[in-house]
Amino acid sequence: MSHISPVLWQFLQHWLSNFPLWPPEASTIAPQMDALIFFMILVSLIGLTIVILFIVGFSVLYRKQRHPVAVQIEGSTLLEATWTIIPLGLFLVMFVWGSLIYFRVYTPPANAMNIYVVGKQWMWKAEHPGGQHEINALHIPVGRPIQLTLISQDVFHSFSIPAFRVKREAIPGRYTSVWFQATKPGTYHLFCTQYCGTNHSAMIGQIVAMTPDDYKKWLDESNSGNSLAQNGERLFASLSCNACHSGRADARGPSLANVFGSTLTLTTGEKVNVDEAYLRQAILSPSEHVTQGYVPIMPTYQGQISEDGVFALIEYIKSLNSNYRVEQTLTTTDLLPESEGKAAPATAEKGAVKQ
Amino acid sequence: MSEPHAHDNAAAHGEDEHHIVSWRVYLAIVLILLAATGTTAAVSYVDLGIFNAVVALAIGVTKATLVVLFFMHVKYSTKLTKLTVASGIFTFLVLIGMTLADYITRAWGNW
Amino acid sequence: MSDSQVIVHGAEKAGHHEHPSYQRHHFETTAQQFDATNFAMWIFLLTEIMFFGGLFMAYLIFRNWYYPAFVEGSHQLSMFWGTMNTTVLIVSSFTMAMGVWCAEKKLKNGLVWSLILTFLLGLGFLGIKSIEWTEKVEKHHVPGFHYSIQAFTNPASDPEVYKEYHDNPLPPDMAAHTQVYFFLYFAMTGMHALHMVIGVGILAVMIFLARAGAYTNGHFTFVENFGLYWHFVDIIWIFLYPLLYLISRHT
Amino acid sequence: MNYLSKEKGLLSWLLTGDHKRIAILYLISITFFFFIGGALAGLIRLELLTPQPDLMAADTYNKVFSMHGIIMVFLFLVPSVPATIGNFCLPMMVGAKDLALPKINLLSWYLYVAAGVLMLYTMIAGGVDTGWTFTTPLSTHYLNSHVISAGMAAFIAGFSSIFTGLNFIVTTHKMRAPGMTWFRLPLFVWSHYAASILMILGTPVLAISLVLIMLERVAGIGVFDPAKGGDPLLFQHLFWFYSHPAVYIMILPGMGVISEVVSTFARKRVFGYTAVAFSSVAIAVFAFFVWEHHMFIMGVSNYSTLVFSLLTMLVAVPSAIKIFNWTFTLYQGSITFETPMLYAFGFMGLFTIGGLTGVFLGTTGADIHLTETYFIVAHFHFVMVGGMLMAFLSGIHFWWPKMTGRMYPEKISQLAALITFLGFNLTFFPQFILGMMGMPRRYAAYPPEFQTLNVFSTAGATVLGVGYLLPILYLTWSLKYGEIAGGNPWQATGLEWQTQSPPLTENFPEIPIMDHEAYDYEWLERQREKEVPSVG
Ligand code: HEA
Ligand code: HEA
Ligand code: HEC
Ligand code: CUA
Ligand SMILES: [Cu+2]
Repeated sequence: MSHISPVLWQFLQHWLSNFPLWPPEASTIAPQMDALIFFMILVSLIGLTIVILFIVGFSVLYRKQRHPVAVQIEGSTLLEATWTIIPLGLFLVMFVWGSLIYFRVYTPPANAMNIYVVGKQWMWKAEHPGGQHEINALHIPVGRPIQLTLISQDVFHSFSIPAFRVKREAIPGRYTSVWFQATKPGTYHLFCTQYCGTNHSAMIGQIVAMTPDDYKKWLDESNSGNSLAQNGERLFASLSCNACHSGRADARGPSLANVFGSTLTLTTGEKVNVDEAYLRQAILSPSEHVTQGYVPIMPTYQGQISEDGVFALIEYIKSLNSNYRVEQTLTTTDLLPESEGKAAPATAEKGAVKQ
Repeated sequence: MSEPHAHDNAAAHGEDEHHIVSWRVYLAIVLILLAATGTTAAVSYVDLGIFNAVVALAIGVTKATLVVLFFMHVKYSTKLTKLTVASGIFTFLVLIGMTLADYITRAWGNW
Repeated sequence: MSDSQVIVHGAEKAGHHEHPSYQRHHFETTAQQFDATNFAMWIFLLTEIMFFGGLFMAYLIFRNWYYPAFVEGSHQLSMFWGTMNTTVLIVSSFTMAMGVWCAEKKLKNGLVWSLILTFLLGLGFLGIKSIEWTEKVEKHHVPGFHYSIQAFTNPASDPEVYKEYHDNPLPPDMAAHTQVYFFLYFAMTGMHALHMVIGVGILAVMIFLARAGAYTNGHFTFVENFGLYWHFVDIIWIFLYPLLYLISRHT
Repeated sequence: MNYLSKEKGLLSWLLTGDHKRIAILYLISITFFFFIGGALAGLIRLELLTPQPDLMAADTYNKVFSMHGIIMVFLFLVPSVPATIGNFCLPMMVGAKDLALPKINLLSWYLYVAAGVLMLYTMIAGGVDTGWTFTTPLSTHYLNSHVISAGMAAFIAGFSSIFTGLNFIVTTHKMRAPGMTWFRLPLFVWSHYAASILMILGTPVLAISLVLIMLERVAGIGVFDPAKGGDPLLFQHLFWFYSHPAVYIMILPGMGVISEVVSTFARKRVFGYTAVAFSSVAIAVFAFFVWEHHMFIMGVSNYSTLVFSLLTMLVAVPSAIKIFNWTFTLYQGSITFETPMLYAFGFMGLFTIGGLTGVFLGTTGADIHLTETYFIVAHFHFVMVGGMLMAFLSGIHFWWPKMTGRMYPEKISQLAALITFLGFNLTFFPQFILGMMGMPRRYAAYPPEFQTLNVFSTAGATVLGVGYLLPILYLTWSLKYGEIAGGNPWQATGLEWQTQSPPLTENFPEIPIMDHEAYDYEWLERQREKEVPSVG
């Protein structure tokens, strides 16, 4: 009892003041989503009312006292057709409408600003292109489409922002993405909505939508000194990627300048678009798709780079429009600390035995 | 059928009046099966590209069909048995086909 | 609510005519009994199709993803023993079919001998399977237990296989995926072998019962249904053989 | 002399082949597990009374809801109607002496018991926290709880349900009495037939995916773990290939009960018999084509969601057809409102809500917002508890006189039905709103603004618990003190009612001939006029 009564007290206190029934609408997609949901609620209410009216009506009209002898009726094809076709039609409307929204949520516009998000047990880590990173929080400007590129380092997680009506699962081993455009500055819930183990319910955070000015201020304050691409560049050097991808004519690996967004032909003859997902694959399991004209000598970096590191590398490769930077790095490699510069990829046997 | 009898074809296909397949059929089938095994093993040494898998599976399906039809007597069984076999294969194909619908179309477009 | 009248119209008068001793009480005729149990066996085989179906699904996905690993994994299997086993199993299916035939014809000795042959062939299959598995254990190709990818990153280290296929070395990350191949190999052949073990066990009992004349009195349902099971297990192997053994054997 | 009194002693029960006795064994065991699952639900609701995880740590909470889900689904709801009422009535309804394979039937119960014991062991040994969906790679590589024994329990329970389904299919095909054509079968048999198809074709796929999970845990390799080259979505595909059809395994038998009950208490043939029969089969067929709607946001191909979403819309239609047909069965009927009928009304209303919210989730766009929130929790409790559990209670009351020969007390049972209905709505309706607000499921702690609705929900669960305890009490009471029921207390038309209560061991004194259509109340009248004088 002693446990219950403060609860009751608390409850009464919050009874009227703190009792929201609908989440805030804070993104461009939210009103569209709500329109669909309202439509479905309306249809459901009408359908439910019809069913209940019939049940209650018939129960009153044909209760035994009033209607002692039942009239046997076989059925009615007309009625049967009615209640097949009308619900089907309504469901199909929902299907089309829903699919339109679905594709809208999962097709980012070309001009979206990309933020990388890594989920791991039990936190969210966001990497802004400028090198700012944050944990269990995401600062974004309103009025600008933001694309999230998500990945998980261990199990399934799900990045959910109810106020924006968007959600996307962060799955291990593969990038997923979602986009949104916030409309109202404010602080909103961020939930992990896919059960991911013990502290699943603690894997929550805040989405802080800010005016563009505030956002700029925030960016400057949280600057860590290096942009994501610069971090990638350091990694590129310290993992000796530039040993092969030097961009020089005698290099063992292909030049990576402008490779992002291009179309490559593989040794199998297949053509692939180079996007973030492809770059990740190329780094972590290079032998699964070998570019035409090259042999699969690139070692795997699986287990040696964290997902954040991969993001940095990708951002770096995306930023390469010439090999000038690579060659610069090449000449400065000697300046890097001894241990880092020599970090040669471990032999694969070791990696396999570990499993 | 003024007096409908409910046991599906029970009278016609009971143990009493069972269709007995001649042993010669069995012998013929087993010889075909062995020959097919030899063929499929031999073909795997020839480079047919993607058709290696196709041929191997085609031979496998043929062999399985023969076993089902003759060793398992489906050729001589009731419609119900045939339907049962068909529904098993159908559901298996649903599992494969609908799952592949996801895997194959993942590469479409760039998400 | 106390009217307990019983409104039932008899199909046949109670007491019935004589039934053979093997007819279960709740069936009206032996034909019905045969039909029902036979149909039940088929339904059971349906569940088996779906059971193995899941494994085939997994196989299909990974074979497409890690084709080179599957090729070299497959090269590690012995063509000789694989083909041998296929032959053994097909012949055992034949002897089983003959067993059913003998039961139908009420040929007791024929039945007993067919069952014994089937039994021996089944044991033979399992024997060969265990030879193959032992080899995998020795070569450290059992996933999860001291797995070694040496034979794939450096095929020449396994001269016997290398002599035949001259495989190119796999890059280490692809070589690691041979584990997936061998996992599926063990899962599929293991599940199959489990079915064989059950089958062989039942056969052993059947041989004794057959010698006592249990199936040659006109009631051969059990033999027939067991035959269905045995043939089904054979069919699974008919697919396992090309899928696991025959991946790109040409050099 | 009847099936209960024919033989005495525990052994005569444990070795019985009689479908009616096995049904009773099942009834006792699933009730036991329902109350364990219910107690766990009570713990869930208590914990969620406050936003902080103060009653139990997150870890414990995860175990509690996982075991609640696993027990309720695999050990209660899947076998609930089919293994008890179905086992009891189906052979009688088709006019057979027993199911086709009595030994397999008994084996099915023993497998169920083995699964139950293993599950209890899992609980005592420390529990499992995978959620009932066993999501990989969480379940295979990241948890230290008793995943293997829980998986094994679900695996074995699966085989128990396969054997039940197998028996029903064979019995329906091969054991029908003379004159019992397919379209004279009660709709109860049709819906069990449809559910059985799902059991035999779906469950093996669950079995193999559980086997792979166990192997993966033992050997530490990955077909499902991407870090080791596996594919976690493959597991999702295999699991939901079973578990979507499984939700229809969990509702179709209940729909069969509703058909019987509504027809009996409206004293009318079910409106559109063939439409209802075929919609059961249609549900069974379409059920295999929609599983991906559980994976819409999991990174499956966007194009494939179109196919699966469309098919989800199609599979919803047959359910709508059924609801309307039951409604119109009332039209021109002569309706009475005994307890089974009250539960049936509850079913119709609540299942409609649950089903329609299912359509929300099947709509890809709305699913983005609603998935993995309390909206889903509300959806599936509306269909499973508001739907199937109501149908189960309806059926138990309806066939109680047949099973035991005694009537239950009518007034108090009507009260219980009412309490259940109100408690149910109070428990689960607020969860729709919570879900709309975005409250994630499987959360031990939640933001404070969700508390009010959660308190409602917990309060409702308490009422609901009372609603479920009452039947246990008065039904047990009625075993001894209930009024003697007689053969056909409801004046229903099914063959099972045309024999004594409780029935003989072989059901009928002689095999019946079906010489009239199903739900032929005029035939029943004629029989009464003919036979009443002759029965003292
Ligand atoms: C008994 C169990 C049961 C039943 C019958 C159903 C029935 C349905 N379910 Fe449900 N479902 C579950 C149990 C069940 N479900 C469970 C347990 C989960 C969660 C699993 C987990 O993740 O843990 C789930 C989850 C679930 C999801 C996944 C959500 C997600 O993870 O994102 C979806 C998505 O499509 C869905 C859809 C449906 C649909 C369309 C139906 C349809 O069959 C419903 C059809 C019925 C009707 C449509 C009602 C009748 C209609 C009328 C009377 C017409 C009214 C009139 C007009 C429209 C005019 N369900
Ligand atoms: C058949 C299926 C079934 C049934 C009947 C129920 C019944 C109930 N369920 Fe359950 N539930 C599921 C299937 C079911 N549930 C599933 C599959 C999940 C998902 C699990 C997962 O996420 O993996 C779930 C999850 C789930 C959650 C979400 C947990 C979360 O996501 O964090 C909640 C929360 O409210 C809940 C509540 C309830 C309640 C209040 C009842 C009530 O209806 C129960 C009422 C019954 C009682 C209260 C028992 C009465 C008796 C007593 C109280 C006596 C005491 C007992 C003893 C002394 C032994 N359930
Ligand atoms: C031993 C030499 C070597 C090293 C070291 C190396 N690569 Fe490569 N890389 C290659 C070769 C050869 C290819 C082309 C064949 C292929 O696709 O596997 C390649 C391909 C790629 C590609 C695919 C693009 C294309 O044009 O094919 C990317 C991206 C890439 N490497 C990035 C990296 C990164 C990042 C690193 C360091 C972390 C790295 N590489 C280290 C040799 C190397
Ligand atoms: Cu991460 Cu839940
Ligand atoms: Cu579903």
